[in-house]
Amino acid sequence: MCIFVDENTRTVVQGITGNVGEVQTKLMLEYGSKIVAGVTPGKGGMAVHSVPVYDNVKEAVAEHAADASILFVPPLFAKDAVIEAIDSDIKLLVVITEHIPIHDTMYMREYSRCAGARMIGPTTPGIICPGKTKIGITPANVFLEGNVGIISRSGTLLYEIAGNLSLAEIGQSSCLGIGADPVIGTDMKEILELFEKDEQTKLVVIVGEIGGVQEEEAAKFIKHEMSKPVIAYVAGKVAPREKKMGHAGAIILGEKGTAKSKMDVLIKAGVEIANKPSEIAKIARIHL
Amino acid sequence: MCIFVDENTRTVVQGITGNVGEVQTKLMLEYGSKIVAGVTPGKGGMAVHSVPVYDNVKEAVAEHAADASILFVPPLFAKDAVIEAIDSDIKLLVVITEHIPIHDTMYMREYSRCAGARMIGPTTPGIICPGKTKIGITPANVFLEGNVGIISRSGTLLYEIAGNLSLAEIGQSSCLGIGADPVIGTDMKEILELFEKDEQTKLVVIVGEIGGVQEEEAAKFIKHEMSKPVIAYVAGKVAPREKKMGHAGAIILGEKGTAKSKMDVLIKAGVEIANKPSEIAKIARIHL
Amino acid sequence: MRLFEYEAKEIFKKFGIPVPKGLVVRSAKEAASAAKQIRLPVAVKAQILVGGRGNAGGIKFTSDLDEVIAETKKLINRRIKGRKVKMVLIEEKLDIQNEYYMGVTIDQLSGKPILMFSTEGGVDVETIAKKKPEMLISKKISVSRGFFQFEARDMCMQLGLKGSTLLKVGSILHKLYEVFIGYDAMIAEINPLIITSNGEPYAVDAKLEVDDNALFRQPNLELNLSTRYEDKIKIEAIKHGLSYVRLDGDIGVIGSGAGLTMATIDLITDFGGKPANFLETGGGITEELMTKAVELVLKDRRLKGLLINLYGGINPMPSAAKGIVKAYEKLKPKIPVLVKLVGNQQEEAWNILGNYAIPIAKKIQTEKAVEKLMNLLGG
Amino acid sequence: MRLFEYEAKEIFKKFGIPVPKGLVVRSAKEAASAAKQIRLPVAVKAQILVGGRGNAGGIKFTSDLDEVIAETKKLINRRIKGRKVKMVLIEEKLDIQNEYYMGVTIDQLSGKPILMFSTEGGVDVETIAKKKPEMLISKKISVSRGFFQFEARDMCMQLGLKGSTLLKVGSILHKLYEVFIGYDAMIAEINPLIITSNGEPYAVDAKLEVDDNALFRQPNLELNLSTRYEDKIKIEAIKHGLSYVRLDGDIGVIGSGAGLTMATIDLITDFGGKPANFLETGGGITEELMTKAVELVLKDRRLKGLLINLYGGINPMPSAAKGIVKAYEKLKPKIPVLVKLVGNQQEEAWNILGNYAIPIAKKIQTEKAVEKLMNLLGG
Repeated sequence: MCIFVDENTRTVVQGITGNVGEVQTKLMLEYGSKIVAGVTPGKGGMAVHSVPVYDNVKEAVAEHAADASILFVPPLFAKDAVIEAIDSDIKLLVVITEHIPIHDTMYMREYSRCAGARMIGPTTPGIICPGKTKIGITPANVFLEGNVGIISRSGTLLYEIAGNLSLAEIGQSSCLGIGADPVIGTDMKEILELFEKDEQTKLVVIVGEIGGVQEEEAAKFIKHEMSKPVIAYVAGKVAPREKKMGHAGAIILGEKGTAKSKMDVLIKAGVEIANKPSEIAKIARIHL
Repeated sequence: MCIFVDENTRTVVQGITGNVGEVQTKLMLEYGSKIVAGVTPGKGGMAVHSVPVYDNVKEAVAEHAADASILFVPPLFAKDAVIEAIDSDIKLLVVITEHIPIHDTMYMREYSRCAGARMIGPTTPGIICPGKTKIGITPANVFLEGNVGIISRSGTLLYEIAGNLSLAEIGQSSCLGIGADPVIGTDMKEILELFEKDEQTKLVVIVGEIGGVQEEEAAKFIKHEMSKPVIAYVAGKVAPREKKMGHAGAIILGEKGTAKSKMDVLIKAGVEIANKPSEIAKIARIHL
Repeated sequence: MRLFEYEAKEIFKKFGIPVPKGLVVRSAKEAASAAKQIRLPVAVKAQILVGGRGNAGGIKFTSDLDEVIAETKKLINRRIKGRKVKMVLIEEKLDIQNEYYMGVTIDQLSGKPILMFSTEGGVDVETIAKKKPEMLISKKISVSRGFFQFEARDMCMQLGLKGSTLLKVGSILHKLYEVFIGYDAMIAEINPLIITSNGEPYAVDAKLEVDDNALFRQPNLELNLSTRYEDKIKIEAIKHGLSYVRLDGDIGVIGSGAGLTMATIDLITDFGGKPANFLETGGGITEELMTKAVELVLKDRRLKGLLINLYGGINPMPSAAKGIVKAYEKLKPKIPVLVKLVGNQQEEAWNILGNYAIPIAKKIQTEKAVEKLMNLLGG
Repeated sequence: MRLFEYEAKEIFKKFGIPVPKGLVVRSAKEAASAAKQIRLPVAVKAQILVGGRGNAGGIKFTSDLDEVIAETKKLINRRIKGRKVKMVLIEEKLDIQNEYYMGVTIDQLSGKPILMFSTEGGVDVETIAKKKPEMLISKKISVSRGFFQFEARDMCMQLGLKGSTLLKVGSILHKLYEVFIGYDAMIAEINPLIITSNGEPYAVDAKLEVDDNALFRQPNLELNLSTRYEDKIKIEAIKHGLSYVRLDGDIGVIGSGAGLTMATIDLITDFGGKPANFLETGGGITEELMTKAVELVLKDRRLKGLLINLYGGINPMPSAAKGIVKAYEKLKPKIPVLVKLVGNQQEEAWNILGNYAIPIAKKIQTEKAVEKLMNLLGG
C-alpha cells in the first residue's frame, strides 16, 4: 500500500499557474496521479493541462471532492495557503515550497495538527508510490515499484538513493521526503510507524543528514517498536561545524547533530548503516 | 438564590494590595464574603486584612480552593490577569477595572467563553446578593434583601435604583452590573435567563442606558421566553447624538441606541417603563 | 479618538493601502502650491472630525487653480456641521469606474470585530444594509485566530470580484483589518474604495477611530487635542481623565458614574431645568481630581447652579468631599451648589462638607436632590 | 542572520529590556572618547559573530583609560575564533550580584518556540542543562496562543524569584519572547542577565539570530553583508540566493540540493579528494542562476576540478545545462569539469552539454561521477 496517498487520491494543485506548478502538474498527470483541480487566486476559470483552475480551495473542493493538496505557492503566501486548504477540509498537504519563514511553519504545523490534517514538508519533494501515483516533484524515471520504503530529509538525495536501489532492481513501496527545514509538518518517526504497519513494505531506508533530531527520534521508535529491518545513510560526514549546509536545518551546533553522532544512535537502535549510497542495495539484498 | 455566587463562593482578589483593592477587600469581608486570598505579583507573603497574598493565582487556588476572582488590576494588566485566572481554573471573573482597551476585552471575552469561564464586566460594580454576599464594589447600605432582581449597565445607577427600592421596602434577590463597556463578558439577556429560573426572584428590573444593543437583545428574550414581570429604566433621554456619555458604550450613533428607541423595543416586549427611578417601586408594588 | 482623514490615510498608506496623492494645507496660498504639485484636477476637502461633510459643502472638485484658492479660502475657518475647518486636504482627483465600501468595526453583541464589504460604495453602510442587504458581505472575526488573506478574498468573491481586482481588493480588505488591529481601532473604514478605469484601487476616503483606552500603547499617534476640540473645558477635562460633554443649558452637573450622571440630566430636564454639561468622574476620584472637576464646571459662565451627585462605591467619599471643599474655598461660587453624596463613608464626607456649610442632599433619591436644587434656583 | 551584540542590544532596548550604556567604536581614538562619555570602569568587547569570545580574549574590563586605548588597538583587526574584529563595544561595567540565563529558541521536535530560564547564568545553556538541570526551567509555547506575562513570572517563581526581582525579570523574559516573535528569530538569548547590587537587571550579553527566510519582512534590519562576512564568494552567493560554504580542499562542488551536495563532498573525501566548497542551488535553478553558481566557484583559485551534481526534480535541467554552457564559454576553464545530471528532461540537457563537449556523467550513481572526476584529475 502507499503511505498517505493512493491511486484514488484527488489532489488540488495550489499555485498551479506558476512555471513550476504547471510543469509539475503535467508530470504528475503523466504519472497517472488524479490532479482534479488547480487554485491560483485571481486566475479562476483558466485551465492548466486541462485541469480547471479556481480562485480558492473551497470551490475546488466543492466541485471535485478533492482530499489532498500540493502547494507550489511562494514562501510569503504559503502560510495563508496552508490555512486555506485546511479550512477547506483538505486532509493531506504536501508543501513543496522552500524558504518559508520558520515562524510561519511553526504556525502551520500547530494549525494542521490541531485540525487533524497531515502536512508533509515544507521543502519536501513530496510522495511517490512507484507505479501507482506521485504527489510531488520526484523525477519518475529513477523509481521502481517494490517493497522498500524510503524516508528522506533531502529531496535530491532521495532520488539518488532510490535510483541506486532501482539500478540494483530493488523496488520501492513508498518514498517520502519529510522536508529539509528545521520544523516540518510530519516527523520521520511518524512515517516509520506507518511503514511498520504497511504490508507492502519489507524494509525501510532512512536518508538522514546533519542537524536536528529527526534521526535520533526515529532511532527511539526503531529500538522499541520496529520489527522490520532499517538501513540508514546519513549525509554530511565531512561537513564543518556551525555552518548552515544549504538549509537552516542542516547545521551542527556544539556537539550535537553530527553525522557520526546520528549514526551511532541509529546503530544502537539496531539500524544498519550504509557508508555510501551504493552500499544500501547490498545491505538490502541480504534482507529481501 | 443568588446569581453566580453564594455564601460559599471562595473568592480571590487580584490586585489586592492597591488602594482600591485593599479598601474593597475590607468592605467585602465586612459583608461576610469569603475572600480567601489575594494576588499581587511580587507581593506574595504579605497579608491584607488578614487575607494572605500570593504572587500568582495558581498558588492562591491551590492553597485555598478558590473558585471566583474579583479584579482590581490596572487596565494595562487586566488581559493578562484574566487569562491567568482562567488558566488557574477560576470559573467566575468579576472585572471591576475601567478603561481596558476594547481589543483586550474582545480577547478576554473570547478566551473566557472558550474556557467555559464566566466573566462579568469589565467596568462592572460586581454582584451583590443582599444579606448574603457581595463580590463587587457596591456600597452595602443601599441594598435590602428581597425578591427583585436588578441588572444594570451602570454601577452608580444600580445603587440609585436599588436604593430607591430599598427605601420603598422592596428588597432585592441579586443585583448585577454587567459593565458599561461596549464589549462585556456576560450579556444582559444571559442574566435574564438566570433570573427567570431563580426561585427567589419574582420580578426583574433592567437599568439601561443609551448605546449598544444590550436592551434590544434582552427585549427579544423577554418577549419570547420570560414569564416574570420586567420593569425597565433607561438613562440618557436628553443625551445628545454622537457624543460619548462617559463610556465608549454610551453613545447614540445615527438613529440607533437612543433611550426612546430602547424603551419602544422594551415596551413591545411587554416591559413596563419607569420614567423616573422612583416610579420603579410604584410599578413593582403592583406585581409583588 | 477619531483621526482626521489625512491622518488615517497616512496610516493606511503605511500599511500598503493605496491612497490618492494629497497634501494638507492651512491657507489658500499653500493650497495653490499643493494643487500645482499634485496636478489638477484636484479635490478640495475640509478636514473635520465628523461624517457627512460632502453633502454639507465640505468637498469640491475642480480643474481650475483659481477655484482651488477660492474654495480653500471659503472653507478655512468656516463651520461645517458645527465644526470649524482649520485644515484642507488638496488631493488628486481620480477617474472612477467603481465605488466599493469596506469597513471593520466592533460587533458589540458577539464581542468580535466585524468586517464588511460591499460593491455598492459611496453611500453609508447603513443605507447599503437597508436598501441592498444582498450586496453587503460581513464576517465576524475571532481575535485570537485572526483574519487571513484568503478569507478577505472569499468575501470579495461572494460579490463577484475576479482576476486582478479580486487580488488587489482582497489584499486591501486584509490590510484594513491589520490597521484595525494594529491601531486598536473602534472603526476603520474606506468609503469609497474606488477602482479607476485602469483597474487600480484607491482609498478615496478614510475613517479611523482609535480606542481612547488604548492611546497609551499607540506611541505613533500624535495627540494634539487642540486641533481636535475647540472647547477649552473639554480639552482640560480630557487631560485630567474626566468625561465632559457640553450641553445647551445653565445647570452644571457632575456625577460619579455615567449612568447616574445621565439620569441626573434627564431628571433636571424632567423638572423643567436645562443641564449645561455632563461631567463624569469614573471610578478614580481623588481629592485633586474632584477639585479639578468642580473648577472646570464652575468656569462655565452660563451656570446658574451646580448639582454634584456622588456614590461611595469604588470612589472614596471623604476625598471627594475634601476636593469639593477645596474648589469651593478657591472659587467661592456665587451660584447655588448642591452635593448629593451617599454610600460607603457617607457620614465622614457629610461632616467634611457640613463644616464648610456646603448644601448636602443626604437622601438616596436623585429626584429629591434635583427638586431641592430647583427650589434653591427659585425654579 | 546572526546580529552583532550591539545590534541585538539596540533591539532589546527598543523592546524595553535594560542594557548597559555602550558605544560601538572602530578605532582606539573613538574608544577613548566613548569610555570618557560612558565613564570608567568599562568593558571592551570585540564584536564578532561567533560565541565564546570571552575565553578567546575578546572581552577585557578596565578602569584605566590608557588600557581602553591599548586594548582596543589590540582587538581591532585581530582574528578571534577565525573572525576579524572590525568593531569594539565600549560598555559600562556594572557590579554584579547575580547572573541569570534566559533564551528563546525553536524546539525542532515539537515545532514550537521554547523558552528557557535559569538563575545559573554566565555559562552556556548546555552546561547548565548538563550540570544543574534542576536550575533550568523551560516551557514550550503555542505560537497561535502566545505567551503571557504571568507565565513568564511563573517560570521565574519556579526558581524562587520574589518581590521586585520577580516582576522585573519576569517582564524581561516576556519581552525577550516578544523580540523573538517580532524579529522572526531563530534564537534570542540573554546570557548573562545580571542583577546589580541595587537589584536592577541588565542584559549584559545579547544574542539574536534572525531567520534568513524572513529577512524580507524585517525592514528594520540593516543587511550590511560586508560587515558580516569576509569571503567575497560567500557574499556574492548570498546575494544570488545560493548557499555557499568554503571548505579546505581543491575540488569545487555544485549540487542542486543540500543532501545531495553533502553526500557529494562526503564521497569526494571517501575517494581521497578534498572538496574546496559546498554550493547548493536549491529548487530555483534558472539559466542565469546556474551561470552565476559556476562562475562563483570557478573564481576560486585553489580549484583543480569541479563536480556539478544535478537532479531534474523541481529544477529544469535544460536551463541548468544552458547556464553551465554559458559560464563554460565565458570562463573557458582549464581544469576538469564534470557534470552529473539526471532526472526529468535529462536527454535534452545532455544534448545541450554534449554540443559543447562538456564531460557528462549520465549514470545515477554519484559515486561513479566522483570516481570519473578523480580519474580526470589523475587521482
